[in-house]
Amino acid sequence: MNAWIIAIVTVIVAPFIGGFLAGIDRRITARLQGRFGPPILQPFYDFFKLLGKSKIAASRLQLMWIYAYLVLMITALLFLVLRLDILLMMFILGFAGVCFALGGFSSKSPYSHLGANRELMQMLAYEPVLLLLALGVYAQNGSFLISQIYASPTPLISRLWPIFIALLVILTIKLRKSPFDLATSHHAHQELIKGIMTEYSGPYYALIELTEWYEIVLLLGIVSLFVANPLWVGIVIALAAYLLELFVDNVTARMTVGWMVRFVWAVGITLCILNLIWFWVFAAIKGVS
Amino acid sequence: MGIIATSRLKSPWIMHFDNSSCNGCDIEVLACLTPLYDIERFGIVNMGNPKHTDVLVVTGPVNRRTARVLKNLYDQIADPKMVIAVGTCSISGGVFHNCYNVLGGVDKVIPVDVYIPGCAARPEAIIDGVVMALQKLAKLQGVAL
Amino acid sequence: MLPYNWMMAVAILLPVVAAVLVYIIRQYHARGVIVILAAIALIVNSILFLLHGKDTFSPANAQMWDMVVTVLDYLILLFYIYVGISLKNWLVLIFALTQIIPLAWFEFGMGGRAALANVSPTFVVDHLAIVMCLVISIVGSLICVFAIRYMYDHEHHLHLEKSRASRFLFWMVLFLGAMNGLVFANNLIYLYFFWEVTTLICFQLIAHDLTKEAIDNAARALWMNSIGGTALIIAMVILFAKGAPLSLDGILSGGVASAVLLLPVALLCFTGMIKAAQLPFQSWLLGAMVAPTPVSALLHSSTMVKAGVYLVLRLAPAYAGTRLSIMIALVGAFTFMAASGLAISQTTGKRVLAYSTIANLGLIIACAGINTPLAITAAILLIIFHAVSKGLLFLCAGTIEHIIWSREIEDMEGLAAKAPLVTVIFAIGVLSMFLPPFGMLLGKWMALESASTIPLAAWLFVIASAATIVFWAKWLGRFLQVLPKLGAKIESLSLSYTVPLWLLVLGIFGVGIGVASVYTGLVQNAVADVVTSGQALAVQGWGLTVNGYSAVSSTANFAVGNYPVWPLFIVFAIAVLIPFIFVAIKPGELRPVYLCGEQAGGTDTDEWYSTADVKTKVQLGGYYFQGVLGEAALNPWTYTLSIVLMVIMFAVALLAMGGAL
Amino acid sequence: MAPRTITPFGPQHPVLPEPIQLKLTLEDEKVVDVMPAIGYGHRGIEKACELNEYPKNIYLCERICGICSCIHGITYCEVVESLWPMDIPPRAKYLRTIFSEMSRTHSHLLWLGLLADAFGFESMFMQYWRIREKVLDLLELTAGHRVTQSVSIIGGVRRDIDADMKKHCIEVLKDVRKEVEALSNVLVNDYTVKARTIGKGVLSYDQAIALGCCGPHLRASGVKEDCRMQGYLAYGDLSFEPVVASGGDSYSRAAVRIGETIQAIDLQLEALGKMPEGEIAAKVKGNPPANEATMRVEQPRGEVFYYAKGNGTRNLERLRVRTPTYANIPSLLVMLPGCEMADVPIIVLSIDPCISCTER
Amino acid sequence: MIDKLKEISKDQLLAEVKKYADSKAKFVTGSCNDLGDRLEVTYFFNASPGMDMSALRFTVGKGEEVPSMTGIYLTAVLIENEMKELFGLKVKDLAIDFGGHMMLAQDSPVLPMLKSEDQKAAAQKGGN
Repeated sequence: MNAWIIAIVTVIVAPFIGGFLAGIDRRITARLQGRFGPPILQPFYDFFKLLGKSKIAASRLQLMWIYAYLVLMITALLFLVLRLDILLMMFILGFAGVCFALGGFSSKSPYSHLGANRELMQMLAYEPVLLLLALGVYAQNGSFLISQIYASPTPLISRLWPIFIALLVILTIKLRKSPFDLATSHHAHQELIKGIMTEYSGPYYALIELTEWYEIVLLLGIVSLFVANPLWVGIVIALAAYLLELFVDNVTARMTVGWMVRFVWAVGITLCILNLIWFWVFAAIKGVS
Repeated sequence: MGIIATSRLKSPWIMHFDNSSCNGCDIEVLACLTPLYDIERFGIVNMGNPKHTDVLVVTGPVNRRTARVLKNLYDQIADPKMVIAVGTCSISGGVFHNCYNVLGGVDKVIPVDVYIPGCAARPEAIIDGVVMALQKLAKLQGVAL
Repeated sequence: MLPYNWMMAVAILLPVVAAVLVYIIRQYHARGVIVILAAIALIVNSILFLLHGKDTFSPANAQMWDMVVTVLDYLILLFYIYVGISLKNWLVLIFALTQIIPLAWFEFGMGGRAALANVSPTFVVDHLAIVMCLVISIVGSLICVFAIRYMYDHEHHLHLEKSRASRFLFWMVLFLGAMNGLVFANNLIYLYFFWEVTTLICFQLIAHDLTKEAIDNAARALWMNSIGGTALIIAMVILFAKGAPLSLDGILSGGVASAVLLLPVALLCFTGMIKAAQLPFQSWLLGAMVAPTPVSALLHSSTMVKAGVYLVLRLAPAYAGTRLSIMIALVGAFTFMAASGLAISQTTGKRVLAYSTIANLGLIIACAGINTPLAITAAILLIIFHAVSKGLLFLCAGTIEHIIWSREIEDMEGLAAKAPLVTVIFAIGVLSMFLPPFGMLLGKWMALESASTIPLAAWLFVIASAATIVFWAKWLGRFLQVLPKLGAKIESLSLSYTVPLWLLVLGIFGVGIGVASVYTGLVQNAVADVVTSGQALAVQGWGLTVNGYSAVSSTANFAVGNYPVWPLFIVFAIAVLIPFIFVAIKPGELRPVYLCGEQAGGTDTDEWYSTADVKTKVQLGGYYFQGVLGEAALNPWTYTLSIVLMVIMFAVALLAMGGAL
Repeated sequence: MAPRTITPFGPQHPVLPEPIQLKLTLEDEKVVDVMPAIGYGHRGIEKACELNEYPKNIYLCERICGICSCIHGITYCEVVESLWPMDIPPRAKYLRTIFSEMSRTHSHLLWLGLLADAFGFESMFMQYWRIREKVLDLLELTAGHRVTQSVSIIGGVRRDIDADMKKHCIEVLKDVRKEVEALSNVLVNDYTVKARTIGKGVLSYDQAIALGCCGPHLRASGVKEDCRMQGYLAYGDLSFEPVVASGGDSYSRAAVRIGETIQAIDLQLEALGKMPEGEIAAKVKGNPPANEATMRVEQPRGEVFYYAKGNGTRNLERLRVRTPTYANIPSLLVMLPGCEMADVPIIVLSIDPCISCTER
Repeated sequence: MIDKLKEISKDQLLAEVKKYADSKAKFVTGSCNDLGDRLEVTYFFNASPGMDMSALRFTVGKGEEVPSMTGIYLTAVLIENEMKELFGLKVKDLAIDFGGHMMLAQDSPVLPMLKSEDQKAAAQKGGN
């Protein structure tokens, strides 16, 4: 029964944390740009404003995928808080991404179509890193269970710091921050307008915002896994990572899709693989001695 | 209803459409976004996409080609929506009133809620205009701003 | 309960009889009834095998059957020679000769015939074979049922004067019998015989339309698979020379020091890899796409290529723990990655499906190479799930082909409005290929977990997984690009189309939700047949807990994964199915898409005013990256690397053999 | 042939501040074909100028474009003055020069901000516009308005810069110069900016001439051509040398504009120092005679060409304005094919398009 | 007065323009003027780099066809289209023909740049 309570609390509390973080993001970004910035609660105003707009849509299929995106994102988050299998969580996160992309494909709009294609390219870049992260967790703990991470006395970051760096790189993609705000961006001054979100409006757009809040919590939760004991250190590290992303967002130009895939594969995947090979060699040496 | 009505006043997303203006008002609208004026303080964001827009900010006189575009963009905005006409030419055609390709003010094509005069309208005036639009919306909804 | 010899007869000989009947009776309805009856018989029979369990079988009058097999063997090979000469295709001729000469020399010169005659039992029906038999009989039969109407429409569209559908169905039904024989065969010469029969049928079916392209591609399939046949004969020769038994169970029980057998085992795996279209032998399977779609469905899901992975998997104990095993894992993993990458650049739907098949077969072979019980479990689960999903996808592709008369992905744009039913089925098929909670993903998940012992394979796996997401989602996305207008009507299709489609959809959900039952009822025993060492896998309730076999940690009974599958289906239902049914839009809420303010009209148009006020249609082309990921750009690399991997594979086997001597 | 996407880009598009449409044909993300559609800003100003009287046209010409409005006004006055021809007082020449360069400074800062916005460098956009506000304050102080200054009249200028203003201007301009240098240092050296601009939209020396490009766009391709070399207004007295770069790509265009921003500030400082005392406007009587004249002036975006024909009445017979963007748009047809979709905004912006100029 | 103005006939146009193209001159722009029954067309060129400008001028009757110079200078495509739709100058063989809707929309006035009767009267009267 305990798990049910945790699940319900997560579903209710997570969007508040996510929205609050998004508000802080906007304020800090404004300050970095020499502006005063909106109130911290601005994302919530936006959200409720959007809920009150009239419903318009460009096709029915579009909406179906956006509900799926939300539900699957919550499911992935529940996998994290209920401390289940990390690899399956990554797959569910992948499913959520696919649903989002399919939502973009579900209307005959060139911009959401191009955005969806770019979203898929982003998945091509970040999905291997997420999966290798799970394999790294396995290599260290001998288990894919998140509960094992919490049970383990050695924090993940002590041996998985190359994977941690790779995670920070793809965090930029997942949070849609510059230089990787390709499929869609928060600033909307983009060659694809709003990219994949172009055709969503009103309440449906609010659903995407809600999903992104869950996503922020989920991603920062994954970051915090790297120092799971004690948890507060992990949370501090996650918040520091978030600030770092904001900073990177403000000091870089948006790059192109090809550059992103090359960069993430060259840096992110290489780091992950080196980390795993190191584990392998380490295990082999231990086996010999 | 309360929270949604309040939120509407705190989060007007604008889209700026340049009919066929001389750019003077356009750059002033853009200047509103920048550090000195920073309209994001009021939750105002320039979205550039009618589907996400609450307030349509129109500059310049309507000419015979942009009339079609303006109507189309207005139709794509979800309710509730407001229209602000920025600059003298978007009110009446202004200095271009006797040009052959100019139809006249924005209200020839779509209903306008707030007119902001000026050539070019100053950023302060534009911010004031957006706030006036919000007051009008608040009055319609019966909510205090 | 039928007697066992009757069951064997139904499995292998009934398709032959049914095929001949279909060939003789040229009436559409009668032909259909025979196919359906044969399908039902085969399905029931395969379930009987399951209930019966593990057994062996040798035919009563063995000498007669040996004679039949021998005569047919040579007839087939002579037919190849005839094909080679009449098509002036020297590769076909050469590889036919490389088969017939060593075979004759082996059987009559070396005295292999006597050794072969002594092999007992002739057939071994263990649980792996039963799993294969179920897949062949159920999925294969459904495809044959689908083909009844498909061929009618196909020939109608081509305006053929003389129907060749009975010839087509003859080979299709015959295929099922040959496959059943192949998976049951224990005697290597029987294995070889059925192997050649499948190659022959494959040739006939690919060449069915008799266009130049079809015949060329059929010839390519023939000579490539003939290389495999040659390798099989060489393996037999070596085994005989080393004094090893000429049967599969003999090889697996390790009659002689197993390292000595490594080269023949490598040759047998090589044979299997060619049949499973592993790189660099993928081109025959891609060429096979010219055939009518039921052929592709049959080749890809339940027969032909599955024979290849079956053989590699079957031999897993023979190379367990050797470097050969690692090499097989790498060959498979490399194929998985390269084929997934190449699939992104494909513009033809069936070629995407073909590359996806090649990739998944690579994954299965890689699992066999990783060779832990967990990996073997993954491999067998993947065979089942892949057969169901890929069968469904090919049948969908066939149906779509008959709705839009095109195989191009770009032409499938907006099918969600034109053919909603097929789109829904296709979407389920696509989602089941790479997303949770469906079986393929569970298999891939297990494969990844087991691959953590070989980082290189793990690396190839994750890149391939990402590429898989891209090409599937991209393709499914084409279907969904619809105009906002309402009122799509559900298309009406022949029962011969819809019944197999819906049964396969049911199958996807069935094996997905009931994965634990599938595991306990089928896979667990099959794994026990393949894995010779290690403990049995434990199963708890609906959840599937896989215990033990941790490579890094030496702790036994360490849980690597414990997840209940059915809640994920509830999530899937909440996420996709319920919105699909209940998300409704009033016509007033529909707006045309944003085209920068220049739409020319309402919700039913996708035109915009372009230069000089000319109305122009929006055109959406997908991403294919043909410059980077196209066959022209990648093939030099993939061929080189895969050939190098194959060479290393043989070198490893040779070295081990040399070491043992 | 690979599958293609055909999509509109504009007229309403967030990266385009003004309405223009590009019909893009894409292969994956690569642009294979482009066709511009203009006419969204066409009002018919040339015709209206024939209907209005001479002094009234100043206001109309200034509203051909709001960003370079000051120079449009000046050029109109210059071309009408050369219909007589007549001379204007030297102090007026200097004042016109100072206002020209001031509006060049604000226009280039605006452009640099928009360029940063085009490749998603939001904070740099904000910083450039923050600096720009200081220049706008100066314009407001000296000319009376932030955007449309209306400072020029036929025969001279309307407003003078007194000693206090001059002192203030010099202070602010020095400050702005420092800030621009510091910020542009980032723009020029940042890795991501370089990756997005170097080699994008390349135009060779010969191509640039064959396509008739002008302004910073032309000078970035290595062509040393600037209307200020003619020495009109006070430029003959000032130490002026065109800013040239050789890359011919978007990066070079940014570099040229950064150089010109700083040069414009230097020219203002020099002109403020050298400005002679005296009248600021000559008295004008009657209408110009029947005559025709041309005038070429360097605007921020390039060379603006005025052709005026008087017929002795109080109306012009014909006024033809060729604005810099009008000359630069055809080069898009050469630069865009082959680039990536993501580079389209950068390349389009790199010519500093002013659509309301182009279409009048 | 315009410096270096050369009066030609429309048949000489392409040959003269070719000379400019061969000397790598830059095409600046063109202008058209309504002379009542005839149209006066002026093209401006610039010997680039530098500020040395010259011009070509010819007049044609309304309704007469004029060859297009877009084959030599692509950049003339805008001005030729503009003259075509605003003045009714019949330019043939345009590289890109906007079909009379480059500047003007479907419902815009036809040939708006031609002189109206009021304008002609005012010009005749002269002075104030």
